[in-house]
Amino acid sequence: MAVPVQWYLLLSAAMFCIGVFGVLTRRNALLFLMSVELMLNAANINLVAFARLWGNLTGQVFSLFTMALAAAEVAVGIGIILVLYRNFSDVDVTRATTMRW
Amino acid sequence: MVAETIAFALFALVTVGSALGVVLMEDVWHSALLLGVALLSVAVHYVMLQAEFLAAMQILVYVGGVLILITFAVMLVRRGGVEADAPTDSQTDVDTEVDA
Amino acid sequence: MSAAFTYAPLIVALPFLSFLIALAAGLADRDVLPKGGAIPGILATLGSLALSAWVALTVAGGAVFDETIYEWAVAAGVESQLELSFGLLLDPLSAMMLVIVCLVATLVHVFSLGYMNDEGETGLPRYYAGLGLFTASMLGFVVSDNLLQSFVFFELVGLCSYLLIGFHFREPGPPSAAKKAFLVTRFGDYFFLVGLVGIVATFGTAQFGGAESFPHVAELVLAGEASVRTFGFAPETWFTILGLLVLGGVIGKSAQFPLHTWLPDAMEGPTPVSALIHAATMVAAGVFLVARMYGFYAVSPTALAIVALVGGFTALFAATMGLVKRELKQVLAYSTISQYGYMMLALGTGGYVAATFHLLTHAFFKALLFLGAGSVIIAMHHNENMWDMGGLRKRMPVTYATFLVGSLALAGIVPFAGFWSKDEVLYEALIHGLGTEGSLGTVFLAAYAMGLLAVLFTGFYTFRMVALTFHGEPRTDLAADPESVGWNVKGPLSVLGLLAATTGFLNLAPVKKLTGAKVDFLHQWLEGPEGAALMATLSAKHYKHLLHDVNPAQVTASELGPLLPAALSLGLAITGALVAFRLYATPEPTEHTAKLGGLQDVLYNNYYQDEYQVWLATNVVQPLAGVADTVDQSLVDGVVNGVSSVSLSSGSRIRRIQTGVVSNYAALVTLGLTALLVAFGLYEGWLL
Amino acid sequence: MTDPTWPRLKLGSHLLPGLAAVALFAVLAVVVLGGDFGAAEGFPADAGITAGIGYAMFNLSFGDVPSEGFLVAFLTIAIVLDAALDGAVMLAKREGDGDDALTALTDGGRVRDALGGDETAGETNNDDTVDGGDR
Repeated sequence: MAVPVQWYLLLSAAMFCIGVFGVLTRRNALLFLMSVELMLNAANINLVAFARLWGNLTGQVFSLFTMALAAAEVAVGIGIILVLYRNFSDVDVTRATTMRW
Repeated sequence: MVAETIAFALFALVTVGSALGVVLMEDVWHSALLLGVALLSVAVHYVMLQAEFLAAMQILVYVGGVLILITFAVMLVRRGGVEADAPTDSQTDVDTEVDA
Repeated sequence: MSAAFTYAPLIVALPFLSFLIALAAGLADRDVLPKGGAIPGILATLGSLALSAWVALTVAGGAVFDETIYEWAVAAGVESQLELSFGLLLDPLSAMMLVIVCLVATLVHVFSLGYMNDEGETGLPRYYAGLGLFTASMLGFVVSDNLLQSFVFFELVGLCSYLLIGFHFREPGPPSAAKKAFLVTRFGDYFFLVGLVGIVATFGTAQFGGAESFPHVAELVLAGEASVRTFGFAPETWFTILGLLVLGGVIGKSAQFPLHTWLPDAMEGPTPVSALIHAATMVAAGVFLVARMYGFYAVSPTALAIVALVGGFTALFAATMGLVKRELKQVLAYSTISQYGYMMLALGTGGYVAATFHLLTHAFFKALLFLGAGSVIIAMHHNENMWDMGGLRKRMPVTYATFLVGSLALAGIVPFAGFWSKDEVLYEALIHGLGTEGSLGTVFLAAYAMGLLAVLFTGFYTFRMVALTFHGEPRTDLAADPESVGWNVKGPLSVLGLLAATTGFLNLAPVKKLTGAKVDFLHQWLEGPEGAALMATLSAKHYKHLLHDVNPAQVTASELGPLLPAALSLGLAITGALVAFRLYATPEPTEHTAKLGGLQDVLYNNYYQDEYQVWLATNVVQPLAGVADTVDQSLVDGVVNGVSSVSLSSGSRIRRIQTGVVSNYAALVTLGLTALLVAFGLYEGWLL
Repeated sequence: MTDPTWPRLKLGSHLLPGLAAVALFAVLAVVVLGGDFGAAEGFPADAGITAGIGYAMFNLSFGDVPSEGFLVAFLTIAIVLDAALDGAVMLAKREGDGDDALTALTDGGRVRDALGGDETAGETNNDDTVDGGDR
């Protein structure tokens, strides 16, 4: 096949690191949520790439589950963000520090 | 198969670029839109990886479900945007939290 | 199993019950019991006495008993199983001791009616509760079938002595004396405890009797037929160490040099308590313990030598201090120390029967003397100074007669009880000293010499006491018109007087030697009933075998007629007595102590024993304790506090990491992941 | 509604922590590029991939392409989705919506008024039918 698996892995790593980057640099909870989506997608790319590498469907099926999990996660995450917004009138994660020492 | 390689490079650029846009945009709304672009380009990668069904699912679940949820949330929490919760109520709830 | 043995636990339980009753009466804070609780005590000790007599008769009938009653801890190990239990060992020795203790305790209870109740003392339920517990503890100690149980009751006896000596706790002297008695004996018990642990660790058992008992196992080990863990020592050395550790407790309790100093102070307690302590409980416990595990000591020449030397030296040492005392009870106190020295001397020189015999006779005549002294003290309104007495003979005939009997017994004048037992002690020491080869024989002879010399002093101080108290003219108005004493004082005195005069005939060993008549009943008694398997390791015959065949020094008795040594000691005793009478039985006796010169002060101050012990405590122990305290405060606590403060401060700093901001956590996770990846990559070689 | 804005990048020193992510990417890139994965096997041209996925989800082995069975994971995901839905509902519910007397009384007196006189009971008690769920 034409495109070597390394490239996909590189793409996946790049996406994942961009997700991490977002988590590290932004303070908006919604951005967090999106960054997490990016990371999950990076993982999915990995899974699918390896599925093709080995000619085995396991990776694809698994990434399907990951999508389902992502949907669930987003649902809960949205709920949390809304509560956050209601309690702090803001979605800045640095303000929600009630659980700090 | 040069065409495939070129396609990969192209869509990889789109994916990474839009992903970077997601984390670097100042406005959350733009971020959300760019996230949609990124997710769609990932679906293209899936097609190239012989995972057509997954690509369909990606579009259905992510772009159709997750992204809609996120944009909805963005609209709900934007300052001065749509009145999701009355600010006074929120304030009361904060007080409740402190007292309880 | 004989019926007597079924009821034997009651011997201990009955006085304990009386203790509980008296305690309850005391707590009720009203006079709920007539005579302040004396009646239950008397009934309980009488019951115990009856049961003891029954047990003794059963033992005489050829039955012995060694059973575990209650197992309170079982530890199953890899190699063996360790059982800690309470049990009964009823053999001739403990049966005899039971009778002694119960008899003396009964008489002391009765006497207390006169000494405490009639004198209008308050707090009587407390007093009788103490007596009951004291008696129960001692009885429990006597019937112990293992060393651990012995230790438990040994400690209980010490506790009771503390309670009773400090009975008049509002006065300055008694609490201090009680504390001293408690602490000094506890100092000895510390060694006992270490020795006990050592014995259990070595033998896996603390039983006294039977084939599995530790003295018997020790014998087998020395004979090369068994082996035990000896912690790197040769078996002989290790057994000697263990024996000497236990001996520490004995020296404390039996008031042997150098731990004897508590006993004279213990005279602060009520006189009946003194009688109980000196005659049957507490002090007797130490000697009894050595007799109980005599099989363990008999195999070690070093332990025997130390026992003999301590005994002989204490006998002489205490006797000299008794020479100059002014108080009646002080003289008796030193005589007690001295007499228990004789018992230790006998045990150390292989005279097991002699020691037991002296324990028996001494219990009676010393109880008699103390109760007699108590009678005098009642009459003198609690003035104990002998120089304020005199001429009581005519006014207190019963007391005088019984006291005289007791004194004759104490001094060892034929044919009273003390003569026979003390003579046998000295005789055994002499013949074993002469018969044994090597240095052990020499040690025995030295101990014998000290014991023999002590006879002279014993005779002197005894009759100095008698003369000053009862003879001459009254030196004070009080002595001229003493208070009369009741039946409850005279009764016990008469019983004990009879016993002190006659118990010597239980064991006429010299007579047997001379005539061949089988009149050494105590010997036969301690040989044990024929055919009882248990007695194979507990009989006097077995001990003789141990001393001669297993002990490396081969303690042997020489063939020496009993007449000459008996005549020697009797002569010395009579000499001492006569000198004392010449000096003090005059109408106007004077203190002759001035003639002693510099020695006088030394004797008055008890050889400065207390002083040097206090000096040791303040100048050696206290600085040591100070150093230990400093080390504890600075080093140990410092380390502990340091550790805690380090973790405290580092914790309060590290908690700053917990900002509550998700980004920071994420950054840490990312950096950590990167670092881990790099580390693993470099380590496994797939990175670079 | 806010006015439409041109997309603007948000740059600045707050991006500094992102260096950690860059470092992670560097390490990952080195690892990935240094690895040897060989040629991809790929799937046969006429293989029913979607059908294979369907079979794999129910532990059936009729597919053309090898795969593991995922029935248990399938069911687990079903439950997780359900739980997520419940969680989302629970979170989205307003605090103090329940009939808890304590929260009602600490709620600025609004519900107490509702309890006393029922003219203001309207909006806060609308979803009383939803059970529990507060905190």
